[in-house]
Amino acid sequence: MDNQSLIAAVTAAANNIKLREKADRAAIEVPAEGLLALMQKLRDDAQFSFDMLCDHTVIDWLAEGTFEFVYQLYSMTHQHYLMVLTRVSRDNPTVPSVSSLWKIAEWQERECYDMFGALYDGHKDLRRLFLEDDWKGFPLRKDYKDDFMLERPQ
Amino acid sequence: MEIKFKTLVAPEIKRGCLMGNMFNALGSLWKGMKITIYYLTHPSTVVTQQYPENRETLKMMDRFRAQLTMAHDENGHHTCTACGICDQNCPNGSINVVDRKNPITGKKELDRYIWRMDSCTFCNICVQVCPFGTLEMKGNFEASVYDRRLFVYTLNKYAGPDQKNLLKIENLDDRKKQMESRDIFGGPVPLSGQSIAGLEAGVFDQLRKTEEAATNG
Amino acid sequence: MNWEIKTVAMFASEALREGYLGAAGYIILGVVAIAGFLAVLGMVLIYAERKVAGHFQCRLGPMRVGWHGVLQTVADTIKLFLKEDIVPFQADKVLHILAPLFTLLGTLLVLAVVPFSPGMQVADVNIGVVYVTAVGGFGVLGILLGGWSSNNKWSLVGAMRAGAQIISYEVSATLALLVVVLFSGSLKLSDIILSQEQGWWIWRAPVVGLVGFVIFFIASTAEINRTPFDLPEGESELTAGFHTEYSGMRFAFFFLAEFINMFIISAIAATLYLGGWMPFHIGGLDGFNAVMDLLPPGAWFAGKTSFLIFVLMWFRWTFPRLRVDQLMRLEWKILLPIGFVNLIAAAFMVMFGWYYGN
Amino acid sequence: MSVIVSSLEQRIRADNLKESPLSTQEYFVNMGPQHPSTHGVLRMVVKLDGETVREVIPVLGYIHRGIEKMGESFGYRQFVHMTDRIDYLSALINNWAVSMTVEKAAKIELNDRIQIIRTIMAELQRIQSHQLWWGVFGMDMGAFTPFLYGFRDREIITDIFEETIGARLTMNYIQPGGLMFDIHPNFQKRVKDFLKYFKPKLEEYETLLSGNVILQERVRNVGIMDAKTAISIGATGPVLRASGVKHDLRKLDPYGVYDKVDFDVPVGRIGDCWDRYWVRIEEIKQSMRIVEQLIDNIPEGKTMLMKPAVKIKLPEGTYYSQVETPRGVLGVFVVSDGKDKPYRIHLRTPNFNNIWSITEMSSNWRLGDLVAMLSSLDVVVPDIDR
Repeated sequence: MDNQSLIAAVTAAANNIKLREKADRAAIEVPAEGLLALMQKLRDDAQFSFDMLCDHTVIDWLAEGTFEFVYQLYSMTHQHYLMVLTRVSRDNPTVPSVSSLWKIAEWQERECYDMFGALYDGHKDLRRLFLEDDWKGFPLRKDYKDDFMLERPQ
Repeated sequence: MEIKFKTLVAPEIKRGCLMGNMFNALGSLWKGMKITIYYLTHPSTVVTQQYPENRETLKMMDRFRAQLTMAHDENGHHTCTACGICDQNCPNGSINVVDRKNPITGKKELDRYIWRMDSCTFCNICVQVCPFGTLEMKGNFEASVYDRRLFVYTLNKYAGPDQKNLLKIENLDDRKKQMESRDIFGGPVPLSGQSIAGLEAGVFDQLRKTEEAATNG
Repeated sequence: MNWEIKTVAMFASEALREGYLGAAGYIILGVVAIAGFLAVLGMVLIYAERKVAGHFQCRLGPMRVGWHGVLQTVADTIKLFLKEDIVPFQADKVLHILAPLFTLLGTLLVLAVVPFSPGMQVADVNIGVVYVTAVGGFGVLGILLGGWSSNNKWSLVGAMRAGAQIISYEVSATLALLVVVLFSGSLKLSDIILSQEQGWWIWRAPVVGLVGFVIFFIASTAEINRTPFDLPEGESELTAGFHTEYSGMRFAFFFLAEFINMFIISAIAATLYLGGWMPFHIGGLDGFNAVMDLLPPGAWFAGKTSFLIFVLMWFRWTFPRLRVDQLMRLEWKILLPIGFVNLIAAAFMVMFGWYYGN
Repeated sequence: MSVIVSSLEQRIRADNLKESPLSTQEYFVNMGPQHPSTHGVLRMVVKLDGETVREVIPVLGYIHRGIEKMGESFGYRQFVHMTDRIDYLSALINNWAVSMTVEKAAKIELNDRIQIIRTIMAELQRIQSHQLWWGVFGMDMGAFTPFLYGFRDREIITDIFEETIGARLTMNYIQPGGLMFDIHPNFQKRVKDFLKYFKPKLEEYETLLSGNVILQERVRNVGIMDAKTAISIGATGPVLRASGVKHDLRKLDPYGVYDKVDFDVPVGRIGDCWDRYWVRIEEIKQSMRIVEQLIDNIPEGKTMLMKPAVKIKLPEGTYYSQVETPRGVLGVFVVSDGKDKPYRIHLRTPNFNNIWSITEMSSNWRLGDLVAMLSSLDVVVPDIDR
């Protein structure tokens, strides 16, 4: 499916979906509440069949006080991509976990917890992935500081 | 959606009878052994290089990036104008261009061109961005030293105006006056008394003093 | 040709009639000879292995110390002796220290009966073959203890692998030895060699000799933990297996024992199947045999043994390693049945006299 | 909503308390971070029952360097040289991934010369990477000799790179807007010599290791991963293709000049270690075919289309593009806020996904098989940790 018809089909499949501008591939924005149901549909519906979660990451929009969760979906059968984005507040960055749908999500979500402190509801084994368990702070947040951080002189 | 491209599928390996398998197995082992014995009996296939012995004949490729150098022409003049583009473009802050005002003309000129080899990643961006072709990467890979402070180099041999401005001066003696010599390990590095990030100032001097005191009793 | 067997033990017992002092002198000579031989042989073998491995792999091997690195192993030995002897935290200290000595002791004792040439043997025991199997099995004790006492799980896994492997393969090796014992009708190593005066057992006993030799060689390779059966060390799996926690001199003992074991199994295989120091004889062709006798017996022994050692090295630098269950399958499902059938066939052949030169 | 965060200690302790159905005692060993067959600093906590692997818990982060964080303070051109260091065996292809993202975002059209040189370089890099993998695979199987043969032949490609690029491992050659240098005059001749030299050597590889009965026994039907699991894990590259999935970005989403050259994609049958081995060996042959087709057809043209000293500014938005590295799909995700530095740069690295398949396939195999599986995944640890 090409981008246009894919977006049209996805928008028809669920409500509350906004089209994401300024992206180089098909991208939609959804509220965090409906995320799991939508993802389930995207994976299981034969016309989407997104069987691979290619990538998952978080963007820290410090100025707006939100975290943006990015899911890059890929379908092996149809060979199309879809980027799903959802925004939650930085104070309580909790989204439903999609690790029940795609196995790799378990570890991608662990990485995002490790780096951003993003919390995933329903994740079975949420712990740090790269850093030690007693590390203070979340390094990829824009406001992260520690004693031994070198900053480039401007 | 059907897959359009051509694929090769892994071949299936058939299983024979017990005795056949056993002889095939021994045969496969023998084939492997033939290859290794071939190399044993042909010493010309040895690829080892005896490094310190072959130093004379060992030649690095001409583009090999191992050391940043500043080109000086036959008169000892360089073309650096201390514009600092390389400094800005260096990804890891390995380059520090220290400029000064020329005491006679008052123009901006290069005082010290400091390159920290210990943090350099040899990405070649500084050479690429230099508008005057001043910098070049040389293939001298034997850079090991016993003290990591010796990795902080001053690349220019003199502080003063660049080649273009120097050539405007007709008198050779006047030219010499503009060129204040700089040694390779001087400058704002711990070896000479000014601190840089992470290293205290004057460590080297202190060490030398304590050593002298120890030898003098 | 009449071969006269002389051993140090014989001289000692003769000297004993005149007094204790001479006998003691001969015993000391035997011990010193074996110890010196052990050290020199270890160094030579390690150097040879490194050089051969190097050329197998398009490298040169050691080149720095001495001419073409001949003194490399000497330098390494000095280094190993100067190194700190580390006993890991919470290890069983006594066993940890004793384990390498056990392993070395096993190999040392076997060397006493190896017939180098008619006039060069320390002792010629009348149950030589049994002695070799029994004492050779002693080395596994050191490996097991070393792995156990190191307080390291990897070492323990390696030691257990070694235990299982060595005990399993001992069965096949012994069955293969019995073939030759049947043919020669003696357990004494010098008698076995003398029985091959008309030709070596590997070809005089048709098929069974060759099969027995192959089985013995494979099983012994497994017994001394060399590739493709180097699971107890299993560098890529267990880092270094049972000797992970050993350093310095004690590591050197393990290492030395491994290389001497390699020599021993080659020597035993040569003795039993390839005639030991006996030159290549064909029964009935006296002229040919006389030409063969021109080379001294010691050289024949050295040649045969070094060829087998080279084959072992060749194996090591060509083959990948087996997996632990495949190793057991090879022994219990392939080698052991073949060994049994081979032994029975040999028994029939001896009974009916179906072999050359009979 | 409350989310519980656990720790490694809890994870291991909780498992230890479980009763085994057999009366044997299960125990944990640390495989790594210093272990010969984990290729660097990968640590796996392995639950063993005797020799049998019950569970594998990878513990990462021993070479985490925060490249994504560093990327936020680098310009786009400066960031390229960091990608040399994520997967050092495919440095050029990683460079290409970043460059491609930037070029697509900045809408730069490249000429044929740049594209063809990039493709040749990428394929040489793929051959080089697979050669090293082959050697290391042999070493992990206990045969040390293939390791040196692999390195011996890899050295020739490394020399080719050294001559043109001036570096052997961390090259920083493919840059936004073109290439750092033009190719060396000797380049074409050397590559052709290499192809001529390497073809018989590849057959030698097959006899020495592929045909060997011990290796066959070690890898066949070991560590089977079916296509569904592989996709769910997000495995890519040879690992995915060995499971029988026809997925190759060079064919599906062609970049460079891959749409103009003729090559096949090797696909495995059942997804065991042997299929992964075979796919890689076959990929070497296909890469050589690609290089052969291109090496004589390098057109004339400029090799750098942007001024290197000018800072690149991308328009606001998100950009994502992918390339096929020797180990799988490398994706570069850039969030730009219109400045000369990315607001957020994220790398979707192939090994991050591939490594987790070890947890799926390893249970109830022996310790030696775990090494074989790990080696057949061709893991480069810095690529996982970034």
